[in-house]
Order: sequence, then structure tokens, then C-alpha cells
Amino acid sequence: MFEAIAFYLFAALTIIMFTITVMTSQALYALTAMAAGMIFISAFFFILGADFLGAIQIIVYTGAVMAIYAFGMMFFDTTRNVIEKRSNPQFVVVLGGLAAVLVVFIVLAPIVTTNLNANYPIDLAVGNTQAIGMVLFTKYLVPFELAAVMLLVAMIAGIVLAGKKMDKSLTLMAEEDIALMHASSATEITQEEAY
Amino acid sequence: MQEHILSILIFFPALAAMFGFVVHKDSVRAYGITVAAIEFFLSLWLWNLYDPMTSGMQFMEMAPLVSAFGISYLVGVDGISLFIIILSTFFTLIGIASLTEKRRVKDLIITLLFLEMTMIGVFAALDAIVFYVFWELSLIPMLYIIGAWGGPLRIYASIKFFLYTFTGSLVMLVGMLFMAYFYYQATGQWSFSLLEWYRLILPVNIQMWLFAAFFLGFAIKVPMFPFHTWLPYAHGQAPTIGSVILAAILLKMGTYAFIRFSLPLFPDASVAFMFPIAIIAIIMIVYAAMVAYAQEDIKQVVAYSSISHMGVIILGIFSMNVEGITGSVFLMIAHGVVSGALFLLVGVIYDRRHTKLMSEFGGLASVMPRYATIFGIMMMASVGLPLTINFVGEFLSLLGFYKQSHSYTLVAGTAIIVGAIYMLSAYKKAFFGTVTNEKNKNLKDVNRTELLGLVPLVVVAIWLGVYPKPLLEPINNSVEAIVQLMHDKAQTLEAKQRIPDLSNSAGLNSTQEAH
Amino acid sequence: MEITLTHYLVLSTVLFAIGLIGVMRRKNLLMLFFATEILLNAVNIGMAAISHFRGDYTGQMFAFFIIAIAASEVAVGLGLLIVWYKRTGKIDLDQMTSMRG
Amino acid sequence: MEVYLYIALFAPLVGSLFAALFGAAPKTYLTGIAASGLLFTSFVSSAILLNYVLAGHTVHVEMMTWIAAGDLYIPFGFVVDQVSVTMMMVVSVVSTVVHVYSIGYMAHDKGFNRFFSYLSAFVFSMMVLVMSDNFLGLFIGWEGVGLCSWLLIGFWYHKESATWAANEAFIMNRIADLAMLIGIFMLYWNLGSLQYDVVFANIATLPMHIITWIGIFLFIGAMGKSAQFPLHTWLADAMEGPTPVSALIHAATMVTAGVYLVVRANPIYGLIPEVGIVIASLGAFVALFAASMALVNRDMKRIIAYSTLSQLGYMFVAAGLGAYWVALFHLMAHAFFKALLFLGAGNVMHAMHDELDPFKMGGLKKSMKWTWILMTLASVALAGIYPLAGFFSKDLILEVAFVEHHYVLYTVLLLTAGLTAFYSFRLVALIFHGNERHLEHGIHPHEAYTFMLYAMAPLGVLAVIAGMAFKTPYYLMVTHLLPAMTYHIHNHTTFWIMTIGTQLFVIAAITYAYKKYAKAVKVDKKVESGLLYQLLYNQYFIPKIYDEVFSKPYLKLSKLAWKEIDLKIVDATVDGIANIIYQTGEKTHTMQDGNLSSMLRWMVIGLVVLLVLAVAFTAGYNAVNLQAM
Repeated sequence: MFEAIAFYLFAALTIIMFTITVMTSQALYALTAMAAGMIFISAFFFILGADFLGAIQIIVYTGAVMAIYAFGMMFFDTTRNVIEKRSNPQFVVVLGGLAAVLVVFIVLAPIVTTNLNANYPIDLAVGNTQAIGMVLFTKYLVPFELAAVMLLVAMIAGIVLAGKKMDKSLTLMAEEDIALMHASSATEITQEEAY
Repeated sequence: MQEHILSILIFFPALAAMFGFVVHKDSVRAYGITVAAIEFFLSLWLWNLYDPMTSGMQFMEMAPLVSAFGISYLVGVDGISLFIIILSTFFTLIGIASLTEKRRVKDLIITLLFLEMTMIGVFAALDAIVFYVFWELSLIPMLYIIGAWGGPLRIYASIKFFLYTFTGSLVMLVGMLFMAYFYYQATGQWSFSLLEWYRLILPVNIQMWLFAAFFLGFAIKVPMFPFHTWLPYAHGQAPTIGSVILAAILLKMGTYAFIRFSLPLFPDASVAFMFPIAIIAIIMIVYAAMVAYAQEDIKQVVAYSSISHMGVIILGIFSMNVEGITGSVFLMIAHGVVSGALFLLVGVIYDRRHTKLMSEFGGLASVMPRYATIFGIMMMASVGLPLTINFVGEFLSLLGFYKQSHSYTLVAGTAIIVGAIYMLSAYKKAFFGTVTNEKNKNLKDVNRTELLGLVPLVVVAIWLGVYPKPLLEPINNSVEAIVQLMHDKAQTLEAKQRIPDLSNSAGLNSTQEAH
Repeated sequence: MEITLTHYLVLSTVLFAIGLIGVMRRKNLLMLFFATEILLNAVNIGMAAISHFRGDYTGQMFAFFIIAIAASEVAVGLGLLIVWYKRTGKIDLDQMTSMRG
Repeated sequence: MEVYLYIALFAPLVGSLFAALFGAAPKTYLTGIAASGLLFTSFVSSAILLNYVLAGHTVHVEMMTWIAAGDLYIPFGFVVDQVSVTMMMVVSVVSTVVHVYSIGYMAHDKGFNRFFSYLSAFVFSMMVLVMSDNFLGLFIGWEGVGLCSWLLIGFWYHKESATWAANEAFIMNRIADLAMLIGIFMLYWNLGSLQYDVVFANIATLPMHIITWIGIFLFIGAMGKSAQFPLHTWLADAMEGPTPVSALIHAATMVTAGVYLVVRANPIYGLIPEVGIVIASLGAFVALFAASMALVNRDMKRIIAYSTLSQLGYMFVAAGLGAYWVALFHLMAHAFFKALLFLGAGNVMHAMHDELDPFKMGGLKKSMKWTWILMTLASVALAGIYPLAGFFSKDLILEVAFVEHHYVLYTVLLLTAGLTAFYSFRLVALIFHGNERHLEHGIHPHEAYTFMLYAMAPLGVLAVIAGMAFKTPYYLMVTHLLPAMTYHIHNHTTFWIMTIGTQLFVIAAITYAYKKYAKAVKVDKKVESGLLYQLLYNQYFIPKIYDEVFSKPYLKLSKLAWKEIDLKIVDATVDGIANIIYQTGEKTHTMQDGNLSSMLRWMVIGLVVLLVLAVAFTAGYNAVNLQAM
């Protein structure tokens, strides 16, 4: 009973948060709503007994990803409304809805379940984190290391890409210089296009 | 070396082609002729080693490629493929020897040698995947020959040629995969070996589908009506050497594959589709002959005549009896020799006048008597005069189909009438009459290089017309094995009746041979 | 009232659909990124739920790697976004048409 | 004896190949003499074989295997028996004469060597045709003579009419050859062999309708080669060839191959008398039909060609009525006098500088005495006056018809005999008697070379004595193989009335011809503009009808097939499919507008489509499975 209440509560909250994320025209609202949604999702993980995953969800998403987004948004003008040209909004909703209905249909339809044996059965005697560690560092060791390298690469890439011209601080520069810089980069582009 | 002779035959030209890149431009012709000659003598040696009394595959070689799926490099020859292989080496030799092309000779010779590999590979392959690989590979050099050395519309023609045949063979590939899958279902093992497939008796409805899939691939290659329209373009634009190889060898791949795949794998479907295919064959014969008669370009006449003759071959194949199939295999060789020679001959006049329109000629017989004589002999061979090579095949093919249907054969037999009409009228337009065109007054007769290519063909055309036994005997033995296999595998009553049972008449045969 | 796997899968689907709508609707690249995060998270819920109801860790492992990938994606994607913004001063999708076929 | 057989067979081939070696070389008499010499050798061998056969033996050899596939076994086998030796003698005699004659006739032609090569090749093919011991071997010769006929009709290939006639002959023969092939197919599938001995021994075991069809198809084959109606037009046009060719091929030998076939296949035709009646009726019709066209024609060679056609009709009447030996006998006699007639015409043509219209000649007997004598002799023999060859052979056919109670045929043949006499002597009278009309055209005729006349002499002798001297020994020999039927009219009075009546009728026709044409030629405008005259003069408009009904529509249809069907339907469909694909790409490439947003939308659409498919297939799969359960 408690599980059901928790599920429906968090389901409703998540859906609302994400709907806001998708629908709002304020970038800041969207960011905030998404961060909230992420945290609510970690609740499901806890309900499902995947404690480690829940913790990771909060740390990585809310801690790291959202922080990156927040920093990233500092580059953009976030105070203004996001102006977007909408084309066929109904179409988009219908399409998304249709996809959802179909998947739901597939999910609800009786799935032929023929003796799926668990490769790595959950052992209730061992704690979730410990068990995860066991699996992760035995069977999934290579993917794990690869993921680690990938993260490192991504980190360096992020720094290199975003860090271009970091020697020039946009906040300290005069307005004219920024305009000038933009203009020169614009000509660069037109030159590139000319090629 | 004997046990690897087939592999040597297949890969020697390709290897030689690789080395061809480092040969100097001026000596590449001599190099090409040498390689082709060695290859030709190798193939003759193969013939010498071949035991004509055995009906099965000989010189088999096997090397597993993808053992998980039963794909292996499996090659072998029997009486049916042996002579087409020799024909391939023969025509490559003749083609290179009588080459008059001036542009980028080196590339052309390398391409031809590569093409030779693919042709021999197709006819020697006994594994479906290997067969398919060579089948598709053969398109590339041909595409290159047409596209690089062809006439003004060469790009259109070569793309049409490529896409058309490629589409067909993709469907065929699907058929092959399904066949292998079916084999897997039946035996629990994967195999693409044809000899393994032969042992499989398929349900009739599956036979129908598979037959249709294979049919499309083969029919486009043959080319059968209404899939034939790539051929006139390809011939029209291809350089002489391209047309020669295309007509002499490449078209035979389709008909050969019918005998190798369709008949023994799907005997019931073959019998079920016999009459529809016979109708197509008759349309090919009569319709192509009519279109040939209307042509203004002499090369197109020969091109359409090829379609007409391929109709007779198809008819012979689907006669389902030893006489007809033997005849059709023989006719493949015969048509190869004759149409190859005719294309070479057209090339001779094209080199001199750079036109192929018959209205530009007339009275050539008095200017170029030797040329006219050779052309005349080959034309008569094409028309199917007895004691020339074509007659034996044409006679046997029609004789074979007569067993299946009298009225169809009567209509198909008009081949000998309509064939005479277009050939004679073309010959009349080009060679008879008085020389009206000033440009033709001083044409030179065939020179020594050209005779080098043409005379052997004339000799072969008459020799095999008078004495076809050396070819007919091995062909006959192999065909008997296939017909017997088909009879044994046939399930429907109609197929059992239409495909003769040879095991009963074995005694009768021996008594006949005795006297 | 028992919460079954189906419930979680439906929730996952609904969240995924919201993400899809976002992906289609958004023209602002940053907002588009948000929508992709939603998609990934929707899948994660499904993974974790299947893991739970089947009694197998594989699902959790997948979710785990998805999170790692999402993190990398954000890092690289945002870096590219910033470069693009520096160059053009806009992050509107309708302007990015250099891939026109 | 086998050696003689091979000599008789291959000597002409050697001659042909020898002459072919000099094909492109300038004229040399060597080729002509060598070819003639080899033919003479062939003739001597044939004579030796004849002697051997007269003693009651036959020679049968099998040289080598030709085609062996499945149960089919066809050797190059040759047989010399009573029938084939008759043909061999006819062929070798006439061809030797024609070869020698041609040395003179072709002396001024550039293609001298080529001519002998073709001519000897023809003799070889003819020998194969008559000596073969199976139907397919016969077919080799059959097509071989067709080829040589094509080469020789079109010998002067720069002439449009000659090449056209050559092609016409070849194609018309091909039509008949198809029927013959079908006949051969039927024989093979029903009897399992094509050897004469096997076929004839077993033919009676077949059901009647199959024998009938075999008979009909083989006869259609014979109709083509022997130019029977409706495949007759090529023979008159074939006169475009050099005259010796007409003498050898289109009078004496090749065109009689059809008769030979029917005679050879007599065990088949013996079983199906109904078909025989049809053959005889057609023969009688052709006899009259051809003779009627010969009445008014103004081309010397064509007149003789129609006469040949008419006589072939006679032969078919005899063969159709079962009198095979009579047919063969007339074939032999006809070969001699008709070849002679043609060779004489050749002399006249030479003298007249290739003028063919007898109305432009006249009074040639002064300058060409020997030709006149020989041609008159041949015409008398053709008309069937006692005691020349024609009397014995042709009147015999009339008797056959009478004895067999086919009075209609008899009447037709009798009428034709009269017409034959008339047109033959119309020709002789126009050419050799009356005013020298050719002088107006500035032509001064001269007699042919003496050796040509000597060459013709044997034929002259044979034309006179062939009937009288050979009839009995020939009958005794040939009836070893052919049904021995004697045709005697038992009532002596009837016999004498008939014989004398026929003779008088024929003489009356000759007299009329002389009276009308020997003195002065009066052109009767009224008759010439009459319908009947026009009909006959234009050969019943049949060539024209063929041209309109077959040739032209065929060409039109061919053009249609190429330009409309092949290019506009078949090829256009293929190109259309390619175009549709191309156009689809062209239209849909706007999808790739580079806008990420719209691409994402497309992606979602794709996802939805895939999901729909997944749902649909699963539902379908379940439905099938549930049904199965």
C-alpha cells in the first residue's frame, strides 16, 4: 500500500516536472523543473531496491549534470524568454502520444515469457551496493573501464571545446570589443561558407 | 598440380592481371596474349585430363571459408561446365589477340584478365556463395569495359547493364539464403554446397517461390523477354571486345545457372513453369527476330539475334529431357562461337568506317571478299545450317522440346525462318549490291591480326558442326545424371511423367551403342 | 493494490513520450538537451524496474552505463553548444541547416 | 565398293574446296577443268556403283558418328541402293555436263573460280542428299543445296534482283524445312530412330493419324524444295542466276529433291493413300497452273522454269498415286531434256547478249544451227513425242492416272500436255524461226564454243534414247526397292486410242504454235489487255499478293515491334521504374533540409511506423498461431 502511494505520488510529480521542462519558455524554469524531476526519479530507484542507482542518480544528475547545465547557461542569456518558432504543435503531440500509446499497448499485451533465467540473480543476503560492485567489477569490468575512459575523454573534450578563447573574458570586455569579436567570427563563417 | 588445376585456372589470370600493372605499356599486348594463351592451354589440358565417361564432378577442390555457415570454396567441373570454361579462355585469347583498341590498352587487358577469372569462377563454382561472388564480380570488369571504352551513350548503357543485372542477382541471393536456411531446417547444418543441396527434396510450394527468386536473377542475365532491353544498349555502346565477351560468355551464365540450379533443385517447379517459360522463349525467338529485322545498325541485328538464339537455348533447357538439355548446352557453346565471331566481324568494319549503319554500306562483297566470305560462313552458322556448329544445338533443343509440346515447337521452329529473314536481309544490305558509298571504295580487306582471331572461329564452327562428338559425349553423360536426379527427386505426377526415367532405358542404350 | 512491472513500464513510456514531444517541439538547442535527458531517464526507470521484477542485476548495469553516457553527452554536447554560440550568437535549430541534402 | 561410294561422294567436295582456294584469285581455267574432272570421276564411280547395284547388291556404309545425345544416334551413313543410284547417275551426268559447259559459259566472268566452287559444293550437297541413309543426313543435303542455291542465284550479287531472288528462295525453302524438321521430330519420338531401314520397318506399327501427320509434314518439306504451290514463286525468280545454275539446280536436280523424298519415303506414303491423293491433286493443279503461266510469259528462262514446275507437278501426280518408280523415271528423263533446254537457252542468251525476251529474237536457226537442233530435240522430248524420252515417262503418268481411275487428274494432265507442247514450241518458234528481229537492236548472234556443244551432246543423246532404252532395265532394277506396279490398260483399243489421241493432240498444239509464231509475230492488243492474259502474265498476281500480305506487313510489324513495343513499352517500362525511384529521391530529398528539428520529427515518425508494424505483425503472428492451436 505504501509502495503504491509512493509510486503514484512520485509518478505524478515526475510527469508534472518533466511536462514543465518540455513546455515552459523560461530556460531557468525548465532547468529547475528537470533537476526536480531527476530527484523524483531517484525515488523510484529506491522503491525498486536499487539503492546504489538511486544515489548515483542524485549525485550524477542533480549534482553533476545539472551543475554543468547551470554553468553552461551562464554563457547564454537566460533571463529572456526562449523564443521558438512553433510549427504544427498538435502534430508533435499527436505523434508523441501515438508512440506512447503503441508502446503501452505492447507493454500491456501479454508478453510471451518463456523461462527467462537471470544471469546475475539478486541475492537478498548481500547489500545492493555490494552486489552491484561484485557484478560491475567482474562481468562488466571492461565496459566499466571503457565508460571511465569515455568520461575522461568527454571531460577533456568539454574543456577544450568550451575553453576556446578563454583567455578573453566576455564579462570583463567592453561591449564594443565583444561586438567586434562577433563580427570577425561572423566574417570567418562567411568565408568558410564561401569555400 | 592436377588436383589444383581448377584453382590455377581461376586465379592465374587474376594474378597475371596484378603483375600486368608493372608491365611496360608497349609490351602489355604480348604479355596479355601470353597469359591468355597459357590459360587457354591449361584449359585444354583440363579437357585432356577430364574423363568423358564420368558423369559427376571432377577436379573438385574444397577449402572451408566460413565453416559456421557451411560456406566453402568448392569448385569442380562436369561435362556441362567444362566446355563453357574452355570457351571463356578461348574467347579471352582471341579477344586479346585480335584487339584493335588503341586507348589505354594496358588497362583493358588487365580488365579482361580479371574478367576471365570471374567467368571461369562462375562456371567452376559449386558453392552458392562462391558462385554468387563470381557472378557479381563479373559485372565490374564488364561495367568498366563498357563505361570506359564504349560509345557516346556508354554511361547510360553501362549503368543500365549494371543495375539491371544487379537487381536480378540480389533477388537470387535472397533465394540462395533461403535455400541454405531451408537446408539448415531440414538437416540441422548450414551448407551452401550445391552438391549438398541436390540431395534435398523441397516441398512443391517452396520450390515455386525459390524457383521464382532464382529465375529473376537468371532471366535478366540471359536476357529473357521482357528483361532484355539492357542488352541492345550494352552491345550498342560496348567496344568490340566487350560485345564479344558479353555475347559469347556472360549471357551463358544465365542459361548455365538454369541447368545448374533451377532444374536439379526444383524439378517440380521447373515442370510447373515449363509452359510459361516456353511461351517467353517463343516470344524471345520470334519477337527478337522481328526486332532484329527492323534494325538499321548491323551490331544491333547481331545483338537481337543473340536474344533470339538464347530463346532456343531456354526452350532446350526446359525440354527436361537429355536430348534437349544436351542440345541447349551445345547451343550455348555454338552461340558463343558464332555470335562472338559476328561481333568481331562487326568490329572489323567499325574500325574501318566508324559506323555500324547498314545504309552506309552495300556492295562490300566486291571490296572485301575475304571479309564477306567469313561473314557469310558465320551468318550461315548463325542461321543454323547443318554441318555448322549451331545446327546441332538448335536441332537437339527443338527435338527435345517437341517431346513436351508439338504445337509450341512448331511455333518455336519458326526460329529457322525468321532467323534466315533478318540475317539474309542484313547480309544483303551490307554486302550485296553495288558500292554506292564513296568511302567504301577503298576499304582494306581483313588483315592478319583480324584473321588471327577469325580463322580459328571459322574452323571451330565447322569442325564442331561436322564432328560434335568430342563435346556431345561428356555433355550428354553429365546431362543424363542431372535428368536422372530430377526424375528421382520429382514429386508431382506430372513431373515424374515429363522428366524421363533413364534407369529403365539403360539396357536399351547399351544395345544401341553396341551396333 | 500491487504495483507491477507494467506500471513502471507505462510510467517509463509516458515519460519517454514527454521527452519525445520535447525533442520534436524544442528549437532551442539547450532545451533540446533537456528533452534528451528526459528520454534517457525514462529508459532508466524501465531498466531498473525490469531488474527488480526479474531479479537480475543486468538491468541496473544498463541503467548505470546509461547514466555514464548521459554525463559524457552533456559534457561534450554543451562544449559544442558553447562553441557554436560563440561563433553565431544563436543556438536556434532553424539556423543550423548546413547539413541540407 | 565403299571406295567408289566415297569417291562419288567426296570428289565434288574436293573440287569445290580446290576451286575455293582460288576464290579471290583471278580467273584460271584450272579450277574449271579440275572441278569438271573430279565430277567426271564422281560420275565414273557412280557408274561402277550402278553396275554393282544392277547385279542386285546394295552398299551401306557408316562413316562416323555425327550426333549422339540421349537415345538419339545419327551417323554419317550412306546407302547406295536402286533409288539413290538412279539419283546419283542423274546428278553426276547432268552436273558433269553443266560443269564442262560452264567453262565456256562463264569464261568471261570475273567470278569464274568462285562459280565452280559453288557449283561443285552444290553437287556434293546433292550427293549427300540422295545417298544419306537417314532423314537427318538427307536434311544436311537438303539445306546444303539450299545454301548453294542461295549462293548461285545471288551469284551476280551486285544485281538487286538477283540477291532478292536468292533470299526469297532461301527463306521460302526454310518455311518448308521447318515442316520437314517437325516431320523428323515426329519420326524420332515415335520410332526412336531416323535411319531409313529402322523407320520403314516400324512405321506400320504407328497409329494412323500419326503416320498421316508425318506424311503431311514431310510432304510440306518436299513442296518447298520442289516449288509446289503455294511455295512456288521462288523458282521463277531464281532464274536470276547464271543459266548453267538454272539447268543444274533449278531444273535437273535440286527441285526434284522433293520428289526424291516422297519416293524414298514410299513405305510411309504407301500407308496413307489419302495423303497420296492430295499430293497427286496438288501435283496436277501445279502442272496446269504452271503451264498456263508459261503460255504468255515473255522471258525465255522463266518459260522454261514454269515448264519445270509443271513437270514437277507430273512427278508428284505419279508419286502421289503410288507409282513411285514412274515418278523417279520421269524425274530422270526430265533432268536430261530440261537441262539440255536450259543449256540451249544459255547459248541463246550468250548470243543475244543476255536478252531474255524471245519476242526480240527470231531466225536464229541460221547462225546457231546446233543449238537449234538440240533445243528442238529437247522440246520434242518435253512435249512427249514418240520415241523420245518424254513420251515414255510422261505418257506413263497419264496412263497411271487413267488406270487408277482418277479421270479428273487424267484430263488435267492431258490438257497440260497440250499446253506444254504449245509453249515449248512457241519458244522455239520465236527464237529460231521468223524474222531476225534482234538485228533492230544491233545484235549479231554467234554460235557457242564448240566444246560447249559437245558437252551438251550427251544430254541430247539421252533425251532421245533415255525413254526407249532405259525403261525396262530401269524398271527391273528399281522395283527391287519400290513397289512394282505395272500400269497396263488392258483394253488394247483404249490403249491405242489414248496413245494416238494424245500424240495427235500434242502435235496439233505444236503445229498451232508454229503457225502462230514461226512467221511474223502479231501482237494482238485485244487479247493482251484481256483479263485472262493479264492474270497469266502477272502470274495470277501471286508474287504481288505475297508481297502485300506477307513481306510488307512483316517489315511493318517488325518496325512496330522495335520502335513501338521494344523501345516505347518494354524499355520505357524499365526506364519508368528507374525514373520513379529517381523521382522519389528527387522529391523526398527536401526531407533532408538540414534542419535537426524536422529530422527529429522524421525519426519519430519512423519510430511510430516501426511500432505499428511491430504491433501488427505480433497480432498477425498470434492470430496464426492461435488458429494453428
